[in-house]
Amino acid sequence: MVSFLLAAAIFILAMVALGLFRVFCGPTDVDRMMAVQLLGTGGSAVLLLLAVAVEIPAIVDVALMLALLAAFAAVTFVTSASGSPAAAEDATDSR
Amino acid sequence: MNAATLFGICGAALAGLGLFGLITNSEPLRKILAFNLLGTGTFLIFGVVARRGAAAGLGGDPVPQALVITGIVVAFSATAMAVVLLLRLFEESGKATLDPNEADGASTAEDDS
Amino acid sequence: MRLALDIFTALAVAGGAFFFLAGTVGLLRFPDTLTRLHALTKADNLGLGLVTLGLLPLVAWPLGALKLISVWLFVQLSGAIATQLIARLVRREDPQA
Amino acid sequence: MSMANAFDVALVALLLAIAVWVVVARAAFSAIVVFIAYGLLVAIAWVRLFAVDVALTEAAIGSGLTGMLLLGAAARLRGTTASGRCGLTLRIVAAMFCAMISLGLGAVILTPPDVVVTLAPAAMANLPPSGLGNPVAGVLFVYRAFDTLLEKVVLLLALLGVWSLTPDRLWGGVPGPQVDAGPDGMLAFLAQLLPPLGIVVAVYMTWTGADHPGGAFQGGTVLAAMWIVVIIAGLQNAPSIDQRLVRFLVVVGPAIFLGIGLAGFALADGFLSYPAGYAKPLIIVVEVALTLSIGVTLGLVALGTPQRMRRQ
Repeated sequence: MVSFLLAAAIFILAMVALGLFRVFCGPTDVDRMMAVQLLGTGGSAVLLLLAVAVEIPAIVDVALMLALLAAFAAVTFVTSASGSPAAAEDATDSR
Repeated sequence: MNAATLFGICGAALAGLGLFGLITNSEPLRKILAFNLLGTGTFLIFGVVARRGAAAGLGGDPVPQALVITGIVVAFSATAMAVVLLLRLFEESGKATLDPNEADGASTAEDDS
Repeated sequence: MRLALDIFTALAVAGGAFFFLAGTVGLLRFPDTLTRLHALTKADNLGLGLVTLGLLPLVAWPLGALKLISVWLFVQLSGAIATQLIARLVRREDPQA
Repeated sequence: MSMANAFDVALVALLLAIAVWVVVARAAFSAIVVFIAYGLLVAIAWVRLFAVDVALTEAAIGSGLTGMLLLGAAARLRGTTASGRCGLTLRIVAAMFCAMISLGLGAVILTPPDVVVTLAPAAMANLPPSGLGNPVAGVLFVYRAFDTLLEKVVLLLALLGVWSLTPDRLWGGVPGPQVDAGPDGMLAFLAQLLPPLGIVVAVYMTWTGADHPGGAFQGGTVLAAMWIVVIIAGLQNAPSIDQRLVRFLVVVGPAIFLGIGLAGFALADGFLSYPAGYAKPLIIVVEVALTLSIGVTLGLVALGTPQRMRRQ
């Protein structure tokens, strides 16, 4: 079971890596910012698998931190990329 | 090759890369970024020391681990200081460069190294 | 019982890994930023959910399991809103997108 | 090669590739975005080195707060800096020099010392009297408490340094971005939803730090991050830096730590030692006060110098 979980972790890490390279090549900074989102989910999955595989439950806390900070990074990115928070909201009405 | 050695070599490579970026990038913000790479590389090497000192039923020696935590906080403080210095330089001179030919901004971002 | 739970874990984790694959394929193949964002967040969140589900029988009840589930809910919540913000930024910078 | 080994190899390859990307990326802004992803991966590397406390700190401070700081700076400097590089000769010389440094460090790593030096048994021996279960917390608050105290002082000095760069006309003003967003909208929604959860996580981190990985730093950093989310979403203004409450919060943690440390002269064996039987409650008091102070200080450091005066 342990090697199966680790194999799954390697697989997901490989998927994250493939995604990362696509994302880093992406034409805009927004594409790159997706990398953080990718690591928020993929990294959390890898950490959860590791936590069970190596039997250190505290690793789940790191996954929790990753999830929290992926959102934090996205918020700072959006506000700093658009100049002001009000500008970030402008697009709301255009649908 | 065990995990500790592998991450140690990774840390050594990261430290070299960070140093290279610190020297060759002329943009101050990139220098600060490279300084952080250098920092994580060094911390990883220290983490290997901790991992090799695993004893008394622990996965690693807690003393180097605690020192790395302290180091991360201090590296953040230095980064924040460097960023604020850079922003002030920009506000004063309208330029964010360390090139003495362009602006007289002696050694702003180097304060963090 | 043990065997049944192990098979459940294996199936769920493998399913989760498959959705991560699907997400990455979408990321690699889709033509523009918004569709890539769509592929990334939907497939990966489902993948994480399945991985979490598969790991549930292997962690301590009930607190460990609760923490595991809360990680997933957390990623769902923050991921959904953060992706909205990013997508709106794309829309604002390029209204044609 | 075992599965665990294969995982490590994959992780190291990914880390190195991303680090190269950070160094050679053309625009500063994209380099910083990539750096944030890099920091999250380094956290996974720390987990593989069995240093979960460090992984938490790296994820929180190394990636989260540092990334936020640099993103903000890059946005303000956008378009002003030419991404020039130095000449080819210097780059080759620098590359050779750095390769030598890396090879030297690698050689040290590859030749492990004959006698393994470890302080783990000593740290563990110090642990039971403190009542703590997490050896790293034991090192931070008992075994090497002096370092921890000084590190708080470094954090305070960083804040003083940041504030001292305030232009005269803005002294006592409000740091952080101008708030002009409405109370509704996606960002405000996130900023209303995330902080309550984040505060729960912060309390949990601080509390669990006594027996499991976590502690005042990690908790304080989460607090700082949540505070910043609220400020940049425009729900709440940053406080002006001349408020007494702000200064009190910044100082209270280190002051209590120092006070209990000095009381050690009278009541225990000396500076920063705890009276027998009271170690755990005292450490908890120090940790809670430090969490608050670290949260406020990190937040203020990340927000930078005052940008405008308070509205009268």
